[in-house]
Amino acid sequence: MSFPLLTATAALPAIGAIATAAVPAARRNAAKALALFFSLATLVLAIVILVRFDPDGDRYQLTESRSWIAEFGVRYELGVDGIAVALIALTALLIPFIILAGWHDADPLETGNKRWRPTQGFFALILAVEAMVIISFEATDVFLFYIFFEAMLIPMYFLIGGFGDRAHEHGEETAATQRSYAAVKFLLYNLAGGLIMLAAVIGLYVVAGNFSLTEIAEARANGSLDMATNTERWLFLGFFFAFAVKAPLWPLHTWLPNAMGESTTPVAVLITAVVDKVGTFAMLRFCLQLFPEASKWATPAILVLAVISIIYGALLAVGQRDIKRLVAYASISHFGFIIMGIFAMTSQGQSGATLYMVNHGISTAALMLVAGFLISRRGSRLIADYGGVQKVAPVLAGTFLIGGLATLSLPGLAPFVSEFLVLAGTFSRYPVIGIIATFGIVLAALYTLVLYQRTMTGPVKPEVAAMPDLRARELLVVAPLIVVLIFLGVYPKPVTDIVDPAVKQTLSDVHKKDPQPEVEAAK
Amino acid sequence: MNPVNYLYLAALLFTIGATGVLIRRNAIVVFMCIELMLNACNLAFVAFSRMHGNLDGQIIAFFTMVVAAAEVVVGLAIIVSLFRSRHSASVDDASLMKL
Amino acid sequence: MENLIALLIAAPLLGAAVLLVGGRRLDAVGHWLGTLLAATSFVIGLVLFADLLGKDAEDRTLTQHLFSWIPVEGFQADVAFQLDQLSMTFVLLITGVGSLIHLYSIGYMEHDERRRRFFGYLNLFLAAMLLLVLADNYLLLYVGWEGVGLASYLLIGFWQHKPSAATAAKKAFLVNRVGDMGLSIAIMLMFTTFGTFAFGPLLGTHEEPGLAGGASEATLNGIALMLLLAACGKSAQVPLQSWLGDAMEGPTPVSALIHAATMVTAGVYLIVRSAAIFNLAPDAQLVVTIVGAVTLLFGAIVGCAKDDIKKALAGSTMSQIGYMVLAAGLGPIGYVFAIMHLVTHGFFKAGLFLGAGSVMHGMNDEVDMRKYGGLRKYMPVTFITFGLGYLAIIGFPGLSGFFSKDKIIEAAFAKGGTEGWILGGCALLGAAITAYYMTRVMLMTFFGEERWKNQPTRSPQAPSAEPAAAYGGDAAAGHGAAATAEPHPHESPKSMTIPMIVLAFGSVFAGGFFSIGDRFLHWLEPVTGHSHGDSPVSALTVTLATMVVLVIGVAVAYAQYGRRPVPVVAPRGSLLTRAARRDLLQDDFNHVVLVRGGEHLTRSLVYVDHTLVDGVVNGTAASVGGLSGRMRKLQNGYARSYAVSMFGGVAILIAATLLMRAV
Amino acid sequence: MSTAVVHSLWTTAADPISKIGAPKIEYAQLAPTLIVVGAAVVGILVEAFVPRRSRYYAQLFLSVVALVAAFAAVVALAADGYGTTKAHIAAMGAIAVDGPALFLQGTILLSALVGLFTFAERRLDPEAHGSRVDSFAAQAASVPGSDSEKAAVKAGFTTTEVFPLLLFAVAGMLVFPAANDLLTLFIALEVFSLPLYLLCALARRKRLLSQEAAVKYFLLGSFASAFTLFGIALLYGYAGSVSYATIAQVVDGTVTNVSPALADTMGNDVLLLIGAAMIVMGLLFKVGAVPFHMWTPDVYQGAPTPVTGFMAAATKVAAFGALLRILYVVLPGLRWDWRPVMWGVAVVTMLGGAIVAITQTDIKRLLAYSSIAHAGFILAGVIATTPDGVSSVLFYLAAYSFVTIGAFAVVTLVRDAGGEATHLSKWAGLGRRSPLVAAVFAVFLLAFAGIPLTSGFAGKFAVFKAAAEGGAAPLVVVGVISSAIAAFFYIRVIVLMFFSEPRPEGPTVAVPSPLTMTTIGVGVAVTLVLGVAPQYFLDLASQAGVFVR
Repeated sequence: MSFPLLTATAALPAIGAIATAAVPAARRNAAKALALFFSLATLVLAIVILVRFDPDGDRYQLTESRSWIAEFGVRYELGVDGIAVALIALTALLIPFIILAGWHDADPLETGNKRWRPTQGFFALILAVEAMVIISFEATDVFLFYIFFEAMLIPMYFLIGGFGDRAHEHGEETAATQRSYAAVKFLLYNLAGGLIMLAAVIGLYVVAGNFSLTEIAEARANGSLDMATNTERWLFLGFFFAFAVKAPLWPLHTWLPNAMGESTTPVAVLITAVVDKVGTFAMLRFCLQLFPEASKWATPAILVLAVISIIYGALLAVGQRDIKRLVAYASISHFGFIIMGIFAMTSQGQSGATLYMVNHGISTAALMLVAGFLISRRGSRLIADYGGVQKVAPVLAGTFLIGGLATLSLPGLAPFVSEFLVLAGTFSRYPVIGIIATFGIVLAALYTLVLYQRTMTGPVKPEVAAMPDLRARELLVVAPLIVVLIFLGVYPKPVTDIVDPAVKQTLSDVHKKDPQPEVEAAK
Repeated sequence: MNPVNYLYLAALLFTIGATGVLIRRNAIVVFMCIELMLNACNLAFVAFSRMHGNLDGQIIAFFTMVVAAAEVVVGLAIIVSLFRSRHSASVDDASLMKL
Repeated sequence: MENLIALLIAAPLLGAAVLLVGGRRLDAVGHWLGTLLAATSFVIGLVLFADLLGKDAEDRTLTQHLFSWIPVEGFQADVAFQLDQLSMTFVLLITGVGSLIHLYSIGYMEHDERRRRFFGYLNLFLAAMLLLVLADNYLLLYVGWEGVGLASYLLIGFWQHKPSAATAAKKAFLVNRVGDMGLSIAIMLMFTTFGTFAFGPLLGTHEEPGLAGGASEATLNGIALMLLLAACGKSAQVPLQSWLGDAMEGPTPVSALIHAATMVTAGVYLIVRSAAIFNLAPDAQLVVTIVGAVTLLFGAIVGCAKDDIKKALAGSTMSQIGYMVLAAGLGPIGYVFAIMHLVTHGFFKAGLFLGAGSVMHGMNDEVDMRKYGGLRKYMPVTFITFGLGYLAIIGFPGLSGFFSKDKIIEAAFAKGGTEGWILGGCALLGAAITAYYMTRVMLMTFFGEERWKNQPTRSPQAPSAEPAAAYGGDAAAGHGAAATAEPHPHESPKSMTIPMIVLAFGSVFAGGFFSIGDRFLHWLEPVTGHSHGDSPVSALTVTLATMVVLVIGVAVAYAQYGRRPVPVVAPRGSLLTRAARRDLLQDDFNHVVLVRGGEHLTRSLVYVDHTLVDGVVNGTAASVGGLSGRMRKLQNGYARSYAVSMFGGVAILIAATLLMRAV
Repeated sequence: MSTAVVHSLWTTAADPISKIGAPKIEYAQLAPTLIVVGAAVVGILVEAFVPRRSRYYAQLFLSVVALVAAFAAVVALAADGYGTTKAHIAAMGAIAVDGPALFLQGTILLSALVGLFTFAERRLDPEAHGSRVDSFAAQAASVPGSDSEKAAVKAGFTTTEVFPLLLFAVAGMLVFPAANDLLTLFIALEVFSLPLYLLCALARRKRLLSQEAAVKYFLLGSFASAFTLFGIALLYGYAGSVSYATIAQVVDGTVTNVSPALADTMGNDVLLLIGAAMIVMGLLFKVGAVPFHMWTPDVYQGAPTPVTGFMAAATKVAAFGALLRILYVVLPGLRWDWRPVMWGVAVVTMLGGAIVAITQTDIKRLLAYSSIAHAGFILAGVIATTPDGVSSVLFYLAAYSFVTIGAFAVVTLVRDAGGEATHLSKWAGLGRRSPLVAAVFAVFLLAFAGIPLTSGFAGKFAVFKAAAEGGAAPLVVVGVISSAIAAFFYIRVIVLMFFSEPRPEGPTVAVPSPLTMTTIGVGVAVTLVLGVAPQYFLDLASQAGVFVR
């Protein structure tokens, strides 16, 4: 059997996590360096996958398959299609920046306690999350996916609850309580979703007799496995619920603002840019492939929820007083777009949605990380505490603006491509939904520009007068992301080429064809 | 005489014992009520044994007595130690742990 | 030759990238670099123009395909350019006027420490605008469309430390976004209806019609109206005009280039470019004409009431674009004239703005015309150039405006029927008002007694006229010391006057040059097509009528502002005047309905999110907790009660078992 | 009819007397039990004759050897195929030697061995006058706080009797799931209950609580066993025999040579149903199912923590073993009667345990309620009534027992002046003070919560899967919901340990001897191994999943 590339890609950060955690308390910087090294190594492997992957080849490539728990009919099956490759690349790309951005976020406050090693823990946990996310992108066995989909919660939980944002207006005490509230909320929401899904997973086993995505999808396709309509619907709902919590879809979204608000910005980025993508990805891979009929049955309801998310999230973003919560609600709006694109069941919609996952990851990372730098300077998350930053820290302001423009999906930046694809894809089948969703782009402009205006422009607030501009490390974090944003905005072809075939496959799974234009071109 | 009546008696005794457990406070008395229940069981065994005409029931009765004796030993030991440390054998006083 | 097209855009884009990324080390040369690249682009434009003239009218279309942009199953968007007569016209206008204004800005922004960035933004604008007019499909056009929006956002808010500027910038972008929504919906409609949104297959050429013909009229109307919405946003047409007035917060060169000459005319370009669609959507066309007519009156009325010279000019811009949109709405009768007026307007309006800028430059950035007066002898060049621009815009016979505007009025009448009369009437009325308010501006600024004497400028009465100098950011930072003292009007430096002179030439001769032998008509016809409507009134009559209303307008204005002295503090004025000062109250409407309403909506939603959506979950948790607390009480520590529960339990067990058997 | 009965009495009563032969006992196959019992007896002799100094070591050595040997015997039997092919009834039909029996005996012995180490731990309590002491009373007989107690403490006495008591209990537990007739069942029940009653009373600190726990456990326990006994009596009355096989035949109606009396009672299903219900009730009491659970929290809290750990693990294993055998061997014919009832019990047990646990403030009580909830989960597997059901329950029990013992072992480490600091508030910030211990405990809690990659998840999945296949899908949904509720309070403890500031007067974490370390280490190891690579053990369980009858 050839070199297990996928396993390696997932295992590497895991090993890194252990290694990082093992670094003694005093050698804090060694731990950071180690973590960064492992994340970069993972990035290299991800690039290898990207290269080795052949868009026009089989649906699942680089597959691995070993027996694992025969008792449950569970196999250790890995394989990637274009969608997974894109998202793995995204994850591997973002983690180094997240680590770099969080360089000082976990330095221990009291250094007396030799046993207490927050820094090591912080970076180890980040790497652990990366490992689990990657393997859940790779898993083609429902059970295997579920395991890591769930297990992922634990390191995330510790990241959120253990390493809160130090910039808190009400002092450390309330910060701690709010933080653990956010962490518990995050965990319980997702755990509840996961457990519902567990029931569905078991149900799937009872119906299908094994967990192999490929086999079941195969059987569904050639009709050798037909589920009773209601069974399929219940199972679909079980799966979808978990993913909708993770994504998050209105009205299951309220954990996200708390989690993103209370956690350190790198972790916030980790949540929204990486971990939540597993939810939308899973909708595309599992919901549609395993339960095509039920997916179509649920489409209208889901589209409505998605549109509500888009508008609702944007409106709440407008109403926020807290920078990070604002970004969180903006993300909710964007996830609405992604889900809408997935369930529009058109190739534009789904390619757009996949592209959207990637672009949103990068753009949110850019915006959020810059916001983090800003917050760490002033020590407050309240928009009202800023003003005139542009005058004292032009580079910071500039990058922040670009991040914002990406968030409002300005043409020329990556998110525009995906957003327009999603809208066009949706519009071509559900015009009304599409038009309502289009209002989202106006609201996006509103919350982004209001945020920029209140924080960056106007007379310089005395508190920010002495604010230093971006440091080298911070610029090193932001600049590449911006470059990627612009590149993918001008030339998204590399990504679309990888994603497109996979999307075609998915569409054929649900037996859907793109609506044909009314007026056909003569040629 | 119809052995079934003995069964009724056994059931009656058993119920009396159970009721005693439920209503009496003194640990010793409660314990005696349990013994009563055990003996009710014995009676039932013997009666059934008579009905079925095999000896199993009677043999079991002997076992039961032994078990009962063992229980007495252990039980009294515990109850007495409790009594000595609290100067009361009321089960209701032994309610430090609750909720 | 085609490959030059990309260079047109590349040059200013490169400039923008270098200037914005380059950092402080470029401060010294930045402005020259920017100007140079703009000029380069202009030269390339000329070369291409020459090339086009070389070909015969039919195949004067160059296309260049760079790369496939968004290739997705069933969805093709390319980065490809199309240069035909229409785009060519715009290219020359944009790069030409653009270069001049770059030059002008060198002097105007001399004292601003962020001048480099200013030129970066200007270059960015040029690139985006060129992309807009050169794109060969609507999606790429959309990129340029929002690109110019971004540039205008950055430039309006260039003095970000001024809250008013920042707000104006945000407002401009938001209002434009509403328009953009229209554009994107239009594109989606095209995509779903035709499966493409590229000009070639969609619009076709005049010999072989494009796909557009195949669609139902309803669809086409829909597309057309959405395009109109977009145009309204970008070209400040009613009901999306509110941003233009505030946009004057930006530096004056910006107002001249973006908010007078080029960007605001993009809407007209869009409509004319989509002629093939509009021609098939009569209802939409009617709406277009109505919008145009309403706006040209609206702008004119607003222009009459403003004391802020730039805002007055802004109102006039609105009104002039109204003319163009009206013309564009008339269909083949009007397209050419719309563009022609667009070009001439580009010249004289830019000239007027530069003149205004020059005046402000000499007056410590005072913008309140009531504090001007008798400036003609202090700044002669400015006076002459401004004056020529003035004559041009009011349509003084022989000057540019005369030809272009006159044609539009004719066309309006030529539309025929009652609507022809109505539109024509509006156009005429507009002409009268134009003459009035422009004369007013002229008189208040250059004639009358010198009201700026012996009293400090920038009295609190004119808060709208808050000059940037107060923040040390504006060109007049050098005058900072004298800011509150009496101004010393003086002529502006060469770098500023030269562009004004050039533009003045344009405003004088362009119209004539275009009209003699219908040069312009023949030039554009292959693209837009043209038809002479059957005008109920002869061209001569129209011209005479125009002359008459012109004289009336000027006379009234002279009576009001030439004869009587102009009060320094604005009189309360009639109800209409006060309304007009407030942009006919539609800003207040926006504020009350949209802003306030929006705030309430968001606030209540935040509340809902916290209490309702979150509350449900927390409520469940709480209730489980309460249940737990109550059930806990059962564990009361009494062994006997435990025994009771056991006894009850076994009883239930037995009962249940027996019951199972019974049923 | 009476005459007939009388007559039959004569005739039938006469023959067996003449036919009584020497009973045939397969000692080899009973070796595990016999070894343990023997060791226990020897342990008593040790108490009598070995000098006090060296008793502890002698007892410890003896017990370890005994348990290891017994386990070896179990393994040998299993390897010999007694678990599968050669499974049969031994000791004149009293004891079954088959898969489930051996698997459970193995589990019990291992958990007993691991538990034994915590019994023997002597480093945690501060040394009393120069002599190391474990967590058991210096002199059980002396009144708390009395001079005699002080003297005993001064003399450094320790209750080494706990070792033989433990062994006796283990012996009983070994027989319990293997018992093949109701009498053996009852005897085994008492044999392992009585020593536990005593062990509960032997705490060194908080003796009042300990004694109270013992009294409650004793009274309620014997109350329950009285019911069991009466149930046995009724079943005997119904079937005329206490042997599982016979009863099963009678229930199925496949019995041969029906005597008129039997024919008479056989018709009377009320006897059968009530009897069955009462026996099952006795077993449900032992597993701590609602509404027979109320002793659990009090006893778990009051008993010495090592005992609690052992009890929580081993008792559950043994009791569920017996329950499985009763339901699958004796009452399969009654399936349609008892399944719905068990459904109800399972539901209330899962929900009740989870819900009440939320508001607990004492870590031991918390674990007690969690054990109740888990009993509910296991019941879901029992209800499946499929071979998968059996094996899933076996696996779950194995996984669960090690997690439990490990968790309670960790509880023994967290101490303050008053002994173990079991109040939750004292655990605040433990993660800061000693991250390792907190992390280990977190692992156990996550296993309890059934988070993937822990044995808890594998077990839960196995059980729910079996239940779903057994057609109990709604039960799975309820289980899922209650696990979500349960997750909340496990998480709460983690929050407390890691995310809240340490109290200044908070407890210290004692550094244990290798004994407890082994216990905890084994617990963690098993938890993770069964979580990541459960395949081997699942196979084992599924092979062992067949009862002999």
